Order: sequence, then structure tokens, then C-alpha cells
Amino acid sequence: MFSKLLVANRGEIAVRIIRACQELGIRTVAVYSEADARALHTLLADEAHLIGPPSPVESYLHAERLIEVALKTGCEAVHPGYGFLAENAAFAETVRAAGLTFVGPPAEAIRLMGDKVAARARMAQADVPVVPGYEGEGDVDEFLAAARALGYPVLVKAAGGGGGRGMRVVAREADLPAALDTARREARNAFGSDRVYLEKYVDRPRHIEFQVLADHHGHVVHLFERECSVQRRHQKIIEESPSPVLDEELRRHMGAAAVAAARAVGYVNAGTVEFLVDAERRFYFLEMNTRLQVEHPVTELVVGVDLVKAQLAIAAGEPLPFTQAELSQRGHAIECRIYAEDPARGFLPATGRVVRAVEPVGPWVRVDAGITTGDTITHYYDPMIAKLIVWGEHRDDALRRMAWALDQYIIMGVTTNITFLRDVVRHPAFQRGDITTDFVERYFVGWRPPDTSVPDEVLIAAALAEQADTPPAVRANHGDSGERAGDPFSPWNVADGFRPGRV
Amino acid sequence: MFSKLLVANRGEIAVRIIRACQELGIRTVAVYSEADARALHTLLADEAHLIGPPSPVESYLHAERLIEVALKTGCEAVHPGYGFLAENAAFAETVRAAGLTFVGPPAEAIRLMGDKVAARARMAQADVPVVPGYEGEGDVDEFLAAARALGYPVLVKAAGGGGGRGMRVVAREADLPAALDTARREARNAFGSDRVYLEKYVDRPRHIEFQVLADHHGHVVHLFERECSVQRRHQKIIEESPSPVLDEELRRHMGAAAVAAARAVGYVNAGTVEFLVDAERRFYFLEMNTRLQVEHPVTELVVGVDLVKAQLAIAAGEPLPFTQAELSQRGHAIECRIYAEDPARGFLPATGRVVRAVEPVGPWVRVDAGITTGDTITHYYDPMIAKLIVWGEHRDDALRRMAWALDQYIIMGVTTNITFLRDVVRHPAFQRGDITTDFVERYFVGWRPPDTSVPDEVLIAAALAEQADTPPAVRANHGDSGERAGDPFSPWNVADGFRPGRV
Amino acid sequence: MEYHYEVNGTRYTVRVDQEEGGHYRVTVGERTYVVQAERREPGVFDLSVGTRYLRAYVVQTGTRRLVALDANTYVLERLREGRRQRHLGAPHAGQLEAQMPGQVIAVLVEEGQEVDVGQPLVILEAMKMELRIVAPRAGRVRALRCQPGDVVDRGQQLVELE
Amino acid sequence: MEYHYEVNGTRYTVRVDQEEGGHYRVTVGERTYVVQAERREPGVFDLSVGTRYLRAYVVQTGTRRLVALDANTYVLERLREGRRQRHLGAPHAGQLEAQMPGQVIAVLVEEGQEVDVGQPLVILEAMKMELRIVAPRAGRVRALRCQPGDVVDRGQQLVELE
Repeated sequence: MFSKLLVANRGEIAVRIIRACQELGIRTVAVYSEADARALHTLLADEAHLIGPPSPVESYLHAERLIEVALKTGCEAVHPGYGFLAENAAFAETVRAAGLTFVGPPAEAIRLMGDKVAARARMAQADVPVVPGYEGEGDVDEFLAAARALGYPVLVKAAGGGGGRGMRVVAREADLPAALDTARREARNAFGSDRVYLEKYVDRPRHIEFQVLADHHGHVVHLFERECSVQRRHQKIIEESPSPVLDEELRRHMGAAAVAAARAVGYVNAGTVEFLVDAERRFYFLEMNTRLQVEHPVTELVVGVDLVKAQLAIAAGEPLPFTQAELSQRGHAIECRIYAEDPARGFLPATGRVVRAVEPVGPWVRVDAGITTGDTITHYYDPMIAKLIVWGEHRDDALRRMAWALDQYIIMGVTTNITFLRDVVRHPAFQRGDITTDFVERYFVGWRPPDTSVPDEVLIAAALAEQADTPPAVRANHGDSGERAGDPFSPWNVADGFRPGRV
Repeated sequence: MFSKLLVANRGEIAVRIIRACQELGIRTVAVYSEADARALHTLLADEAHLIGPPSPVESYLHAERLIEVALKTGCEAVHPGYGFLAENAAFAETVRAAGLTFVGPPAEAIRLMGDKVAARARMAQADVPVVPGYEGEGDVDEFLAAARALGYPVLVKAAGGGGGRGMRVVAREADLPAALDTARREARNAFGSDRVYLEKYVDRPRHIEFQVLADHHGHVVHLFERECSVQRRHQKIIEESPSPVLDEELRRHMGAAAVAAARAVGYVNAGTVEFLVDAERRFYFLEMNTRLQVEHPVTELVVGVDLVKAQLAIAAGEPLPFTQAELSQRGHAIECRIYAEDPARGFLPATGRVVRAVEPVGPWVRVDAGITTGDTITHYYDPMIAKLIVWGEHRDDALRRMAWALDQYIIMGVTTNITFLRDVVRHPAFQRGDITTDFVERYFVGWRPPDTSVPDEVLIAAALAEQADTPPAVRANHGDSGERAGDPFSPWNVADGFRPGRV
Repeated sequence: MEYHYEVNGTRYTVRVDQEEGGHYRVTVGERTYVVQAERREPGVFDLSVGTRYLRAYVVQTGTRRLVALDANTYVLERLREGRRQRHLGAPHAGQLEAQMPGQVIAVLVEEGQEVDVGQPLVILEAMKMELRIVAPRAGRVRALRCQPGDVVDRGQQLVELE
Repeated sequence: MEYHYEVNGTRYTVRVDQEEGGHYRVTVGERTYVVQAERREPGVFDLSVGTRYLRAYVVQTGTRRLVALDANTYVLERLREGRRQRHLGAPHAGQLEAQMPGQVIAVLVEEGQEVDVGQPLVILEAMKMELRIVAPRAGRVRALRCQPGDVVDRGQQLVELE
């Protein structure tokens, strides 16, 4: 195993990786931008190095600087986390060229899966079902002919894309030429390539993905599925495992397809094969994420495997310690992403200082937090505060636990989606497991937080806080007994003994 | 399921029960003594009622008062937790006589298992192995003859006893008469009965117990073992599951014996059958605990069953939702009990106010705490602060995680056993799993906390804290720049923006 | 002592009297409560009101009071006795201000230019998010208050229309 | 400013100077550090000393300072400049004081009684724990300082021997 590792990321995933390293006795080097001095990951790591200004391009995306720090501090490996440089094939190559171990897949696999058209072709070769489509490089007429053959609606997608950018649904033939133009322009701006392709539009699909692990010795296994259909603006907000819709047979077929997909690109380390499942329970390869996913904890809790430790072991050359037959799902896990955002205003990101965070605590409740009391959320980075993950013996049990945990979660100082999530997990359609990717638009358009009148207890607490925080001398002038003037504790001490109404 | 339940306990187990009830939608009524006003369990419950002075006899052991509160508040059930009235057959009867459901076994099973001699006889009938012994009511000569037949050393034990009280090891025949006298006197004082019996002394045994669950429909299952050999003064401090010493065959035999023991007394609800395992891996019934155990979380994490919810479901008349064949162990769990005590002074209990508690947070780290920041530990009750439980893929993984978690745990204001536990979990014998009930006496006699010199950083933090907490006006007089005089935050605010050295 | 708060336009008066024995008599409007209180740590208050035991988190910044109770956070404005706090004006109407904090990545119009209703004026970006500021009505651009690269706050005016 | 602390009999002087740019120059004995500091919340300090980032918890009660760093807690005594703090005397020798807080459940001797070394004098109990206070030497009981039922603190003298 490595003795020292650079964590080329920030936030909760940097924290998660550092903790795994600490348990394994691997020393860690954190990097941070000027906006992240004193962020949690800098505190937990053995060393922390400033790499640049807040803008990601000048810090967390600055490959040369990261490698420079890794070499200077004597690291043997680099873990990219997710986002930033995690799916950047050139970064993986540069890391390896510098003599460091990249905790992730071969650059070739990243590159191939990053090209949606090439990936579709490779998957089709490997008998992994793909959505019917047209990847030709022909002119508009050929696209029109292909679309007619597929049947409308069709989807125009960018070959280099992801995350919904450069994607257009086209319902009528008349709209296709304009849609192709727009998508090409968006794709060129976003990804530097204007290559687009067509796919048959799958209406109201489920988004179900399979976690895979592959080692350097030719072993590939899947760790079952995650259901990620609850999304807003193409970003997942709730994930769970198992999926409420898979049966054993479909699960086996999709798992085998995921393993085949990984094998087809010579995959090594942890990755995720995403599928669409339509109303007739047909499944199609969507894309492969060649990194750890945000939602990896739901798999960890259901399958009982620490995916970050598995990544490190694989990168260190160890063989997988289990076979497919030894893996099984137990119980049910759900993750809610806690964002600083305003669900009543189109999920606009919110910024500000979290003046107090109180995370729920209890058996089978896990909080992977990047932001805690005193941290500031800036507009530079993703506004995720934490991931709240629960495990239960079965789905109902997990749902009840999630509802309980959300009811305990307090974030003061910034607007969050917690109130929204409370309503989502209690919604009858969600409770039934009747979730497709349009779930939020379908049931939560125009959502507003419940109009809470102010309970008297809130006013009482506010007033008593004024009372407690007024120095005795001042309070004496206002008729207060001034009894506490001799209090040996200074008022800002913890445990200051202020207990005027102690029974 | 019940709609309202009284939790007849305090501390972490009251908190644990209340949380399970909240998830199930059961309203809870907490009770508290004058020493526990504002304890965590009173805050979490829907209602809290004062039941008397701090002394347990006048509060948590005051059966009539508890039942009065339960009836007055409209409860349908009473959960006794562990300790206090949990193994009091008369209490179980009184609860039921009042028309309430007792979340626990029938009074008969409690009473029978509470009489060690009767329990031994019933177990022997049911072919559950017991330590060879003599339960006769004869005179000293008969005891001498029986001891000679068993072979020395022998153990003199109180029939009504438990927890090591009234217990004597006798190595030589000459010492037996005096030991019988002393044990009888102690037993009379402690348990109101001077009946004693003899057992063959098992040298350096392991203490291994099996969790059982039995419903009202005749189903009885076991949930595998817990290894509880690490003890000080007959009280467990570290528990784990699986046991490092059992193989599949021995596990199956002991599990079957545990189920037979439960069946033999008509057991219903959760209970624990304790065994001694000797150096030749023979096992003997020791006693049955007719309640939830302190160490139940290690079973929960390894078997994936919420034991408190299972207790509630059984008490409500539901059948067990699984068969023996559906239960299995996955991974490894370890629990450390965090006590307010001084391991360097004979584990004497410590008291005082916990001015700050910072619990470790991370995947597969669970803290069941009864005491948090601001709570006071009094001499009235058991000085347990919390239970720290971790799960890992295998024993080594769990050990590393426990070492990590103990290294994160901060309790300020009272002496705790945390430093001691750090040394225990890193001890080579513990790492090997070479643990018998004399482990602590064998390896940790004369243990002293490492003599830590004061790092400069500690002095720096102390000095900067003086700086931060000095009002600007005062600091200005001492040459401070006084820049912060316009700080809009009062000094005791969270998020007060004091960041003199912000990068 | 009496404290005055305003929440969503409603004004509340809370009267606190410390009684013999250390508890408080608190009057909110017409309702009077007997309250026991303990400060756990700064900003954390454990209260008992009847048989209910509550933990409230209170943060004070300037005249703002954030209070979290039962996992809901309430924002109160503390009013000084005798003088009303000034009301903050309603936010500027229209789409001419930043609806989220972020960076201006493009300004699509020039000062003096005539624009149609719905015409995009400015593109704003935060992490993975793009937002178009469009004209709420037809008119002429009086002034541009931002340029590409600017980091702007929520509510900041970006464009002035005549 | 200079601060003085005493830990286990050793005295430390810490000098803190705020520098341009907001950081601190802190001198401990002969060693000087450049330190950045931020108070997260009251009593919680995030420090950077070189490339190490630390979180320290500080509690101040009277002249006592509890500091937790890397999960070890240190107890410091703050000294006022120029005058030494009085030293607490060593605890009374022998077994004649309560070694734990608890309740006296039995007093086994009377005033004036002669006792042998090792003879039990008092039995003390806390939850599930019993402790015998035995005579550290032979002698006569001068005075009993407790009686059955008393709740006593650690360190409280229970018996006086001549």
C-alpha cells in the first residue's frame, strides 16, 4: 500500500478519501484554493498546500500544480475524487508520466468512455444494449432520414457531452435542423467539439446504474445497482439501492451487461455503468462514469464494501478480495444530497456562511459532510453541503429513517433543499417507488415551503437568548436581579453554567 | 403497533429506544430524576415527566411511579431498557396487571433465569451444557465432598446473584468453609437470599454470548455471537462480533444451545444466552440476560437487524420477519464503552461536567451517546458516556477503524477511559484476538496514560483564545490594534467572524 | 424585560420576567408561559414549557435573530422599543438583477440598444449552472451595471432599462 | 501580549504579536511561529502552523485552560504576570479520603477506637462499585468526618487518625 497520497479534490469527497487513508495508515496531502483555507479537508490531512485562487481553472483543475505538489511532498499516488480532473484522460496520463499512481482507470478507458459515439459503438460490439440511434457524420438530410427511421421524438446529443449540456429533445421533423444547429453550437462552446448524434427518445425512463470494480488481474465484478431517477436539472438528488423496480432476473442481466461493458474497454478500478430502463423494463447503456460516484455510499451500505478502500487496494495492485458470488445486497439504503439552494426559486444555488450545522445522529444514519459550522459556501464550487445516507432492513424502514433524519437536520445561515427533501421522501409516488427521471417536474413544479407561522417557543427562545447574552451589569439596569454578576465563567465559554431556570 | 410508549430508563438506551419509536411513529414519554432534568432523553421524547429525586430507588427503580406516569399519559406499552427494572419479574407483572404491554419476556422467564440454581437445572434438562457443579442445600461437609469430586479450584456463587457479587474462587479445601460463610453473608446483603452453590472453576475462559429473538408464535432464532471477554471488574468494556475463536461448527452448536435455552423457559422477545468457552473450546451455559444488552449494536451491525425495533414488533404480537436460515453475519463489528472513569486509579468512576464532547464521525462509525456537551455526570448512575461502535469488512478493518475513531474522540472536563482504550485496541494480544476474561489484569495492570509533554501548538491555541476572548476595548489597552471594535457580532455568537489570520 | 420582533411583517412583543426559584414567566401576546431554561453552550438553549422539553439554537447577527426549533429555522428581526425598524424595500421588479450569485460570462447588449421583451441581456454562471437575464419588457438599455468576468451577488442590479 | 501558563509544575511564557496581514507571530520559549488563526465558533480554533492545519478546542474556567488538540486534552493553569499562582497542596496521603465521589454506606469504626493497619474503616458506594477505606497504619481514630448516607466528593477526608 502507498505510504503517502495526494487528494486532488475538495469538499466531502476529499474528506472521505482522507479518512479512508488514515485508517490504512496512508499519510495524506490536501490541496486547497484561496477560497478553501481552513476547509475541513485541509484540517484532516497531514499536510495542506495552497494551489491557487478560488477559480477552479486556477486551482483544482490546474493539473501541473497538483502534480508539482505531489512530487514535492513525496507522494506515491493521486486520488482525483469526482468532478474536476477525475474524468480527464490527459490528467491520468500526466500523473502516471510523473511516476505517480493514478487511483482510477487507464487513460484509454476514460478517453473512450468520454466519447459518447465511440462508447456506443464499443458497447454495441460487446452486445451491451444501446438506445437505437444514428452516429453518422452525414449532412442534415441523413440525420432527417435516420430520425424518420427511429421515429420521433428523438434526442440530439453532443458526442463529447454529459450532464445534459448540448442535449435537445425534438418532437417533430420540422424542428430537427434548427435543433442540430443549436446543439452543435452549444457542444462546441462546452466541449470543444461540435460532433452530435441522434438517439431514440426514451420517454419517462428510470435511471439505474451499476457499480463495477475491476482489478489489475483480470477480475471484474459488479456491486449491484443504484436507482438515481430523482433528479432536478439532470442532477441526481436522491439515490437508493436496491432499485424498487428490478427483479432478480433483470438485475442479473443488467449486472452482466455492466461487467461486459467494463471488460470491453479494459476497465480497472471503480466505475459506474449507467442505464436507462424504459416502461417495458428494457434497458439501454447510457454512459460509463470512469470514477467514484457521489452516490457511492448507498452501494457501500447495501453490499458491505468500502469503495474508497477498494479503489486504493486495486491501485496498489492487490487482487479483488471477493468473487461475484460472494457479493450480495442486504437491506436498503437511500441517499439525499443536501444542497445550498432554493428549491422554490428554480433550485438556484445559495451562498453564505453556515452559522450552525447540526447533523442527525443515530444508528444507520451516515452524514458525509464537506461543510460544517462556520464554513462558507461560495459560488465557485458545487453547492453541496453534505450527503445524508441511511440504511434500513427494507425500503419502508429506510424511508422512515430518512424522513426522521431529515427532520433532525439543521442548517442555519443559508437556504437549503432540506425542507424540499422532507416533502419528496413523504410523497406517495416516492413512497411507492414510482419514480422516473421526470419525477420532480411532474410532482414538484411550483413547490413552496410550507408557510410556517412562528411558534411561541421560537419567540421565547429568542427573548431568553437576549436575556442570557446581556451582561449582568446591563441587565441589572433593566430590573434584572443581577444575581449572576459573580459568575466565574466568562460569557463566551462553553459550559458557562447559565441555567437560570434549572429545576 | 403501539401509539404511545413509556421509556422506563435514562441515558443512551433511553435515547436509542426513543429514536426507534420516532421512526415507527410511536409517541414517547420520558421519565427523569431531578439529576436528569435536561438530559438528552428528556429533550428527544414527546413528553418528559419528573419521577423523583436522583437516588435510583426513589426514581428509576420506583415501579409504582413509573406505571402511574404511563397510565396518566395514555401509554400502551413500557420499555424497560437495561439495568434498573429490566430484569425485575415483579415489575413485568405489575406493568401487565395495569393493562400495559411490557416490552420484554414473560415474568416467569425472568424469574427462572434470575435464580441461577433453577436456571442450571432447567438448562441441564434441556441438554444445554452447564459447568459441572453442586446445587445441593446440604451442610458444609456435603459442599466439601462435592468440591473434592469436582476438583479444585472451585467457584462459590450466589444463587440469586450476578455481576460477580458474592462470588469466590477457592483454590484449596482448607479455604472452602470460610469462603462459603463470606459468600452467604454477601449474598444475603446483596440479594436477600443466602443460597449459594458450587461450580468447577473454568480457568481463563472466554465470555461468548448469543443473541436470541423469540416471538409470540413459537419462533425462536439466534443472531449469532458476541465476544465479550475484555472486562474490568466483571464489567465488559469491549465487545465484538464475530468472535475470533469460533468456527462454523462450534458456532452452530452454540447457536442451537442458545435457542434450546430460550425454548426451555418459554422465552419471548430479545434475550442473551451467555456461555463460557474454555481453552479446549468446550462451552458451558453461564446465564441468560432477559433483556436488551448494552452491547446489542455489534449484533445489529453484523446481522443487519434493528434489535429495538424487533423488540417492539414482537411485543406488539408480530411474527419474526425472518427464519434462522435467512440470517447471516457480514463483516465485523466492535464496540468500546466510553466511561467517565480513571483507568490509572483502578477504574474509579469520575464525575463532573462534560464541557465539550466531540464524537468521531465517519462511514461505519456509530456513537450511541447518553452524555453530550454540557451534561453532568453524577455519582448516582453508571458513568458510561457513550458506546463507540464500528463496522468493518473484516476484523483487521474494524480494528483500524476503531483505532481511528478513538483517536478522534474528545471529551473535555472529566477523566475518561479513552486513552486506555486506544492502548487496548492496539495491543498485540488484542490484535491477535487472544482475549480471555483476565485480559485487562494480565496485560494492563499498572497502566498509566502516556506522559505527554505539552506541544507548543497547545500553548499557542491557549494564548490565541485569550486574545480572541478579550474584548476589543481591553485589548486596545494592551497594544492590540483594536481593529475589531466595530465587529457587528457579539463575542459569544457562533460565526462571529473572528478570523484575525484569515489567508 | 420586553423584546420586540418582526417576522414577515407581523410584530410580536415578548415579555420576560424572572421569578423566584429561577424560572421565567414569559408572555407572548396574550399567552403566558412558565419556562425553565438552560444554556447548554453559547447559542444552544434547552427549554421546558410545560411537559415539553425543547432545544433551540439561536444566532444573533446585528438585529437579525435566527432561531432553529424542531429543525425549522425562523428569521426574526429584533426591533428596538419605541422606534420601528426601517423596512427593506421590495426587491427590484423584473429580471434585471442577478437571481443567484455568480460570474457574468456574457453581456449581450450595449448601452442605448433597443431590446424586445424576452430578449437575453446577460448570461450569468455559477458552478454547472447558467442563467439568462432577459428583458421583462421592450425598451432601451439605459445603463449596463456589469461586464463579463464580474462576480456579482444575488439581488445586484445588472442592467437598467429606460 | 504575553501569557503565562503552568503545566505539571513547568512554567511557559507565550508571546503573541499580531502582524501586518492579520497573522500572528507567536513565541513559545525560544521558538517562534507564524500562525494563522480563525475562531470557528466560540472555543473552537482553526490554526495553521506551517503546512499543518489544526483544530484546537479551548475551554476557559477561571484560571484553568483546557485545550484539546489531536484528541488529547491538556490542562493549563494561567498565571497572572508578576505573581505566581498558589500551588495546590499535594493530596493528603493515605487512604483516609474518598477516592471516588459516592455515598458512605457503612462506617465500621468509632471515634477513639484503636485500629490495625489494613483494617476497613468506611465503605463507600457508587453505582455498582464498592470501595473500602482501610487504615494505612495502626493508630487511634481521632475523628470521623462522615456518617452512613453521606454523599462525599473525591478527595474529601472521611476519617482522621492520630
